[in-house]
Amino acid sequence: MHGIHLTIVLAPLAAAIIAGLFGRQIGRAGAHWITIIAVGLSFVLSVLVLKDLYWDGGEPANYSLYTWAVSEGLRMEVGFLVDRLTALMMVVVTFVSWMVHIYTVGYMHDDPGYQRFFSYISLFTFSMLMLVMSNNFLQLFFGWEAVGLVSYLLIGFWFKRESAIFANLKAFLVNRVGDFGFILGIAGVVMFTNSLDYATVFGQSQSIAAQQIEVYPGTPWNAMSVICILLFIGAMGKSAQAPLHVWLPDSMEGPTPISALIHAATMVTAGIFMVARMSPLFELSETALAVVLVIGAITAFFMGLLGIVQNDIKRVVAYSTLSQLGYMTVALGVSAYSAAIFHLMTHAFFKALLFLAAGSVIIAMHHEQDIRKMGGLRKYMPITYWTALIGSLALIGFPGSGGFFSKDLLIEAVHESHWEGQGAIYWIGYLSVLLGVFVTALYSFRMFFLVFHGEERMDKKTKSHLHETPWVVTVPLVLLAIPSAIIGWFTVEPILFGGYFGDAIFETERHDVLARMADEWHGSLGLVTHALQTPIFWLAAAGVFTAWFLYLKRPDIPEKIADRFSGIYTLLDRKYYFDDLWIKGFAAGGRNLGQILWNKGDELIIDGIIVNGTAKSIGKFAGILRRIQTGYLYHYAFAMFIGMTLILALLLWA
Amino acid sequence: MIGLEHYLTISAILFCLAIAGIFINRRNLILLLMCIELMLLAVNFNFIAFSRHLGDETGQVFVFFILTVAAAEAAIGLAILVVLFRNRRSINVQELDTMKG
Amino acid sequence: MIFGEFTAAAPEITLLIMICVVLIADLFVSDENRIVTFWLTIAALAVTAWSILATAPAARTLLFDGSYVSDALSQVLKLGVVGVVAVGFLYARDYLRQNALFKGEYYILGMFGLLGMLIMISANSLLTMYLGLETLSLSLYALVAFDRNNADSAESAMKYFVLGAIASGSLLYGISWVYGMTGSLQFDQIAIAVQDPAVNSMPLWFGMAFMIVGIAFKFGAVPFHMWLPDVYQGARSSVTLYIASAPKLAALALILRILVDGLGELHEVWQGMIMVLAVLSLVVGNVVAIAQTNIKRMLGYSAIAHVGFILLAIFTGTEQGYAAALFYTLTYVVMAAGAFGVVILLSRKGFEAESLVDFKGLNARSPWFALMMLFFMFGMAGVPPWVGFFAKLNVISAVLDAGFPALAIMMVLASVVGAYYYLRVIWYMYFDKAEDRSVFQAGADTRLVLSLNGLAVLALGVFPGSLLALCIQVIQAVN
Amino acid sequence: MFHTILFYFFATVLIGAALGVIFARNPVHAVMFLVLAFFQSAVLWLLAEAEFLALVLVLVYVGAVMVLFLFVVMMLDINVERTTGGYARYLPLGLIVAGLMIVELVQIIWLRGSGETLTGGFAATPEGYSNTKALGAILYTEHVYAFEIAAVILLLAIIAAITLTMRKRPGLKQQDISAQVAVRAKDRVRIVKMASEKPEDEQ
Repeated sequence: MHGIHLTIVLAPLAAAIIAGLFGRQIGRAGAHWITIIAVGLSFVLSVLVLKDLYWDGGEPANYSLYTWAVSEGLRMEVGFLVDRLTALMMVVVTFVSWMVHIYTVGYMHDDPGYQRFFSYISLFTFSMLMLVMSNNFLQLFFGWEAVGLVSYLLIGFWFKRESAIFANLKAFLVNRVGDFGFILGIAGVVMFTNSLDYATVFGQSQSIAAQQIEVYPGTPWNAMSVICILLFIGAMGKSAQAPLHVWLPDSMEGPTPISALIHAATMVTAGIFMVARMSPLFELSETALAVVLVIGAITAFFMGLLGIVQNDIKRVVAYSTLSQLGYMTVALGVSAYSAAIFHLMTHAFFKALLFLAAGSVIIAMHHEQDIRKMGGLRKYMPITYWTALIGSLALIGFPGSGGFFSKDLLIEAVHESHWEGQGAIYWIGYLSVLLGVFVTALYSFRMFFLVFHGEERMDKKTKSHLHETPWVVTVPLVLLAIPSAIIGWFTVEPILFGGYFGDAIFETERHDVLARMADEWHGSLGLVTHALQTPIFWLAAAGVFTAWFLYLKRPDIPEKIADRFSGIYTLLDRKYYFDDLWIKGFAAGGRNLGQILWNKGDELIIDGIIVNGTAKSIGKFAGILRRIQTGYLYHYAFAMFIGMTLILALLLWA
Repeated sequence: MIGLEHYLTISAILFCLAIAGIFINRRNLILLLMCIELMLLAVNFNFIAFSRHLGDETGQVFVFFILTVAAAEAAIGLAILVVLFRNRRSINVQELDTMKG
Repeated sequence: MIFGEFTAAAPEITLLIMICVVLIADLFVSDENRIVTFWLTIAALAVTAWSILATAPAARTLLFDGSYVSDALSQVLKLGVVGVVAVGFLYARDYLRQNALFKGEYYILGMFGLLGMLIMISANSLLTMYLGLETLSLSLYALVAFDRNNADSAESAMKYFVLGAIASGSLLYGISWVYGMTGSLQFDQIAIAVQDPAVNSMPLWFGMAFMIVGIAFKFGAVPFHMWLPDVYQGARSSVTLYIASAPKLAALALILRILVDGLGELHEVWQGMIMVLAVLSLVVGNVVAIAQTNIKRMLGYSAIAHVGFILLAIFTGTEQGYAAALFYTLTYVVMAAGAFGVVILLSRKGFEAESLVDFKGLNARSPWFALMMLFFMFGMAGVPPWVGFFAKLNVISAVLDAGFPALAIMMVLASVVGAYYYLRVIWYMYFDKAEDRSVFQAGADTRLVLSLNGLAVLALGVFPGSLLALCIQVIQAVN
Repeated sequence: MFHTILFYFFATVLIGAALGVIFARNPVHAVMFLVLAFFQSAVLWLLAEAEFLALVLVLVYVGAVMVLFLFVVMMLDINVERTTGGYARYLPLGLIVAGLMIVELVQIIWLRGSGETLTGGFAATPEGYSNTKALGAILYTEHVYAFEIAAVILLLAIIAAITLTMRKRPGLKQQDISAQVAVRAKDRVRIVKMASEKPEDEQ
């Protein structure tokens, strides 16, 4: 098994090195063949690993390959921990990555940086595998940084665009803020346990939770809460949780395959995975869990609202990603780790699908991304249309689709998660995920209708060239659409209620939400039939309806009203007023709120003050400090004397 | 009785005067070099005083080396000064501000 | 037994002899054949390195009535400085030739500076330390002013000289007090004397404070850093490379020998001062570096920030901290040599690649060396798996273990800010269009060494084990 | 008593000379004040029975280093009026810093010295003690390493100073002594043999 693990990791690395350094020699075809074969190999082997662990009852592997350094008894190692959680992540990562590799052949067809691109995405696959397969904090951090680095390189892939450069710098810097918390968290772990190994650290978790730490003298904090919150700050950066989410929408400047692979399916979920992996630590700090819950709730609801007002096709998907990541975070916050991972998995499929479908549309539209300039694409691009529909349905949680099971049960888990001392936080979490359903449906189908239905608003020239994209693009769409549609049916039971994760995830009895839900579990079919009785379904339906009404139907309605005032239509009219209230009051209100949040909240406060503001104030500070360096010798000497005098004064009078 | 503390005081005063000289003199670089010589003189006072106080000649040996090094230092300092003067036609301290920030 | 009872001092003696040989040989070399001097110099350094290895005594050895010490620390540091100086000479060869600076005196002065560093590293008394320091400083002053027709060089040399003289005045004043209070100049005897509470009192601390001013100046710690950016900028790039690399190791020897070997007992007294200097250096270095447009100046401020890290490692006062400082300095010197090497190799006749924008589009012009520069920048920024990350991690964990979490937070924050300006260089190299199309014009040997240098930054980061073990072993051997 | 009076007298002149160095308007005067300061110091060192160093100070410093200073000052021919002055603005700040420093140092010397360590006279010298001899005895034995390094520093200073300042100007006429010595008669004088002829008009 060790050989297989190593092959899974090293195959993409080797391919990346070959495609990167010898790109010119092996040519374009050579670059894509070698990376596709390597990642395909990783995928097949990952499936084998999963099979061994789940069906053949193999034992989880936890071993060290290589000791990097030993410092003061602290062992720094490279090692793998492959249990069922890891295996699931490995399959998801390699599968999506494989699809994206194939898709890239079509998408980047004319790009001069073809080989470089393949090298980067293979390198990314390697880094992500290192991250998920790690058995210690240091390697986790390495993978963490490496995926960030590749993401940075890829966002700026089209470096001739000013906005791409800005976006990749922003991504890197915001992620550094997260990493700052993360590395402090790791430092905290080392401080209390003098170990980086997961198993050792988890073994000592009780003793950490019993200790206190004084970051500022006089205010003792629970050590476990401090460590978990710091680690979670890292997750906030990588998984784009508010307020560190600002880099993700901008990262859409990168090529679409990247958005699908890195900024939807895999890298951004690293934070979710990490928290789930650290469940033995997070479980011992309800303070940290509450923080996780609140941050997740804010992200889930408010980022969804922002999706309603976007007109760039990829940005809509990006905001929906933010919102879905918020969902997963909320699930983590209520200790439903397996629900979060389950949603992570289904989301990886359907969100990658949606991104690739968006990419397919973008190719067909000759790199036009504004949905106001699209419309009626259904008849030109049937495969893209149907796959995008499956993706959208999965996203809104249409009963039976892949997203349905994960989302429905996630919300149910939040609903169930009442424990003492949670109070208002519970309601924040529950309401945000519940209302988020409506918002999700609204923006998803708004985009869907605007792109594929209705009037054809593109210019003539584009229209004349419209046709379905080539097979390298559509095949991955179809291959991703299949799991998006059906994956939930047969995975939901083992993952959520069948104890799939075993010891990989730890929940204290007090927080064991899913166990409570297991009593009411009557199989997948039962859940689907039950769906009609839940508010979730009706909220989603209302969202779709609203979208339909607003963006497809509404343009005609005012004229019809002007034409007829008969009794039947009065009723309709009243219904319409009701809808109008519903739409104007809630949806339009939400829309306006979204607009305000986007303009004022995102752009002004977070971008303007927190991100750019910090940078600006540091820049200003630098300017001031710079002026001290006047260039005059006597000022330099004077600074030395001041320093000297102060040091002496410190000694004498302090 | 003149002893250690008197010499140390002279040394301290010389040291501070040298510092003040470096700071308040803003025109002539040569004056800066002279102030540095004053500073070393102050140090020598300290060494001699301590050496005599302890009855240990090592301190005086140190002074011997300081004198040697100071002579070498003066030579190089003046050489740099000459190079600077040839390039800038000035040894005004206030004009030495091409590099800053 | 090369030099009889003085065998332990063989490195210094060998180097001095070789300097004289090169000095005389250079007289008989015409300007067209100046390359002979260069290779003789490299040979001299090779012989010196060999003598360090061949004559290393098995145990700590004192010579010349205790004014000279040879121990594991001195051997490691000596090999480090000799190696870095040799690499620096190699990088600078073509640069000097193109700028009409290819003269024998350059190498003589460089070797005198190296001799000064060796003396400092092996000093066991304040007198030897002072003389080594002066040998180094005087060579550096002369090297900075070496390009006689360059007004900026002369200006920065003058600044360096005056401020350096003030610093050594302060150091001497401090030495005089320490001598007066302890009655000795030798570190081991000072260490014994300070155990007496009558000696370990305010006047001694005062002397120590003055000495710390001198040490801080050598390191370039804030507020004694003002010379550093100006000198980095004003000196010719090859000299900047020299100043920015090896002397940091000598400065580490200075601080380890004086504050640890000699005044280790006073740890609690100097700890506060070192902390203030270190924190100021971290903040000022990182913040002001952001505002720079000249890469030499930017790397100067970055050096100040790195000094903050080294000082914080010393500040802990633990063996772990000292080993972390040694590791950090050794690896930093490797990175600094490489980064300035790239700056030098990018310059050509009549053109100094000093501005950050000169790095625009380097990836398109010379992808391999752009990659090497990326290695150096990521190394300095502390991105894993480059060695800078490991070095920083070591220091941070030493500070945490010593019980200063707030300082650790400070350090991490400072490196977050620091990442920005290193990243800017990478940004220019990879994401910007080239303004000129010049490429590297370096000999095969230079290219090879630069590549090895870059790969070392990565390899040391991936396999830091043996170097770290060596650092720990060396520090334990000293104490 | 006489000893004390001498000390205070010379010390006062020393401080005055140091002030003179700082405030002199003319750099030549400043050099002269510095020379004066060195002489006063030499006397004070004599009073402290450090005779050898007192003499070295006069010989090396006054005799060589200060002459070098004077030489440079005069060679550079700096406009005196333009380069001096301008103290008034910075004087207060400079004095504050210097004053603070003096206060700190004096505190240490007179108030915070622990017990006996900083007060007291100098060690008595035995009969027949020779300061020069004692220094020589340890200089070449105990401190031979430092002595060698000092030699290196002097060599370095020579090389550095020459490198920085010596330059060959094109068009400057210089003596090349070795060429002059090596010259041979036939390179300079050509002896032409020719048949002797009588001028024609005499024929």
